[in-house]
Amino acid sequence: MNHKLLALAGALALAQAMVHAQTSSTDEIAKYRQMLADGNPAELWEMRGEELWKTKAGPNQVSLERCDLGLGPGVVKGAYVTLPRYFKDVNKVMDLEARLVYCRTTLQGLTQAEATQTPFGSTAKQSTIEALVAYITSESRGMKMAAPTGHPLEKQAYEDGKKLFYLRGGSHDFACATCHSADGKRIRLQELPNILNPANAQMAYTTWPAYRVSQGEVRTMQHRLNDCYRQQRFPEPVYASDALTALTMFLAKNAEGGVYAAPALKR
Amino acid sequence: MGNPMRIRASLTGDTVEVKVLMRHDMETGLRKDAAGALIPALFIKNLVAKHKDKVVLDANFGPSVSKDPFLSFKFKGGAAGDKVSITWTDTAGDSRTDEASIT
Amino acid sequence: MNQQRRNVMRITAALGAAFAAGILHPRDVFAAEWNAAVFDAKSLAAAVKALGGDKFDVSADVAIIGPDIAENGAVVPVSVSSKAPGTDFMAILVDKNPSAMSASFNIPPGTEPAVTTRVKMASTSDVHALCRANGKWLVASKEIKVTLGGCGG
Amino acid sequence: MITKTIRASVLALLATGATGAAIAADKGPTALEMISKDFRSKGPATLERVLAQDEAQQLCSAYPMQRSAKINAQIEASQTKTIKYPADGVYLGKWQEGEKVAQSGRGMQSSDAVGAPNGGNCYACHQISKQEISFGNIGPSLYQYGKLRGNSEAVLKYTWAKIYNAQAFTACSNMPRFGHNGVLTEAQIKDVMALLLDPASPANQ
Repeated sequence: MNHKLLALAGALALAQAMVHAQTSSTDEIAKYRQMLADGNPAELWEMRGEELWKTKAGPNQVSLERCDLGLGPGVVKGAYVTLPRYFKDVNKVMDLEARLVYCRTTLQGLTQAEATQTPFGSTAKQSTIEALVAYITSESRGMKMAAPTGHPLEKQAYEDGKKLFYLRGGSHDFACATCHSADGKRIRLQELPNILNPANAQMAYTTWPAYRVSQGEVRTMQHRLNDCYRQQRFPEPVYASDALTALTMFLAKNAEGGVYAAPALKR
Repeated sequence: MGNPMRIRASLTGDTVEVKVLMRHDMETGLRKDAAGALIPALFIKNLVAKHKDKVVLDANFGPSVSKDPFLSFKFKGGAAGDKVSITWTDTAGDSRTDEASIT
Repeated sequence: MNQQRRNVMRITAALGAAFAAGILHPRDVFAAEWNAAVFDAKSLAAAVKALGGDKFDVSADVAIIGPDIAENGAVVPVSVSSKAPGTDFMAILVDKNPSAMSASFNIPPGTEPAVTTRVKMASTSDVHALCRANGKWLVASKEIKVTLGGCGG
Repeated sequence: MITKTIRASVLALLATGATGAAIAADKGPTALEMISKDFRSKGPATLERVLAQDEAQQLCSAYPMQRSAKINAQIEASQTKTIKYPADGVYLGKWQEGEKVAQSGRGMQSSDAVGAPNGGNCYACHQISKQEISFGNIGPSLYQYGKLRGNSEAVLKYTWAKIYNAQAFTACSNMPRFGHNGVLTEAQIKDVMALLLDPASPANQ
């Protein structure tokens, strides 16, 4: 009896010590991130994106400076924190990446295929989209997240996004909610934001896009969601599709009031 | 060649702090592409920082400096408005120079 | 015996042997040219040798700052600095990388012997700050752990 | 056909006033309609696999956060029936192989090769051995799992069943149904069992 109790007490003490060791690991990783905060290579993408925004391109040889991101033609400042939103000209809700495709096809005259080409860049092939998104989002830094849900289609997009968030399926029974609906959870040492907790949702949403040090590229929200779905063992989302706009709306609304702080830097 | 650098040079007291971000892949020569073929080494090997015409830092990099390199250092003797220029040269002989004013 | 002291002994022993065997020759480390022998060196000792150093010491005047744990070995922030008078050369070396030398800096008068950059690390390793001050070679070292993480491949 | 029947039974449950926080019905597309329209099969991650939701997946999607005791009991009963114990009666394989399965997160992702071996990715959610400090906490710590429980027949059968189909014990558990969904082979489950229960396994040191 006593032996068993002692063994159990020993095991508990050991478990406690190990929890302690892991807490210090996550603290150290926080320090690591702090050391990288100054001098984010994403600034290089922001610079290139601003250049691309102002450069005449496409068959129509016009810049994107007349693109309406929701605050009027050419207004970039503060546009991102009000996306996704309803656009009257297309009678639907669009997120930033869907809207950019729209502007590049309608203003610059690119085909849909051209405007969605290389959404995710690589060493061999830089992405125009990632640079444009880095520039546009950087122009909302310091502002509060305020995705609107006043229009019925905006509300509907939010509800559709919520349905996707909870959808369980595939070989592993995973939903977004499997990893992102409880506080204080981690995969390995990677902390998982609880999207149902406003503080977590804000922290997560306001730090995308991000320069991913593991990839050496700036990645957009769409890339983040694609990679979530990949790990969820789901098929691949179509770039700038309605489903992803809906899910993005769900995330953006949950992050309402958070101070936008991207492009950020992540592992 | 290459994308522009991001250079910040800020004066505090009599010291100028320079922070530079360079867009460069810094290929080690040890990485493989999707097809399994080795990607040849291609990295910045030299960087020279000048304040007006005076060299304030002369660096050599190996392939193990991170992709999109960041460098910060401090020197004395600069004044607001002075130009700081940075030149890098990579193993293929490509080179790029950018400059910024001290603020 | 602490880790740092063990390192000192290991380094000193290796260098001593190289020196005794007459392998080490002082060389001009200020050649602006990129020195392949330095960047191909497989260890701190070999790199110092290639730089033309004769002996060196672990010194409290040299500091190396980095994270205890790096979330990703592709980008590890490292700062090196020296309080030793006459510091005119600094370098960052990663012990367990295929080649140890990451970056070296010539420090002209007027420039502070303090630089920050980011290096790749193949695995958990000692990282060294190597300085030359008034002709003396000084070293400070720190172990940085590299973790992997995330779900799936 | 099968999916239709299940769908009908789920709808019946929804209609019979099952309590719990169900996703509200609305005018928009269903989640599966959105997947069907805006997702594309890639590698082993196919549209068909996601669209073929079974009863547990449908109910857990409809009632993600909480369910009535009745729904939970229904799921747990149907999932219990799926459990297949090892034909040869041998429950423990090699812990060394189990450790590899626990470390690997590969398999069934759109980036993986079709037919490539699957990992169990146990460390993503569980602590197991003290050597591995990079472990998650979505599931409970399994450190000293065997040391604390022994390996009686009852412990062997329970552990096997839990890995095979966790929803037999906890409806809508976050844990994949490794055996039932064919994520791990019988041999792989034996190896993971050994990792948890073999006294020589690092998990029990």
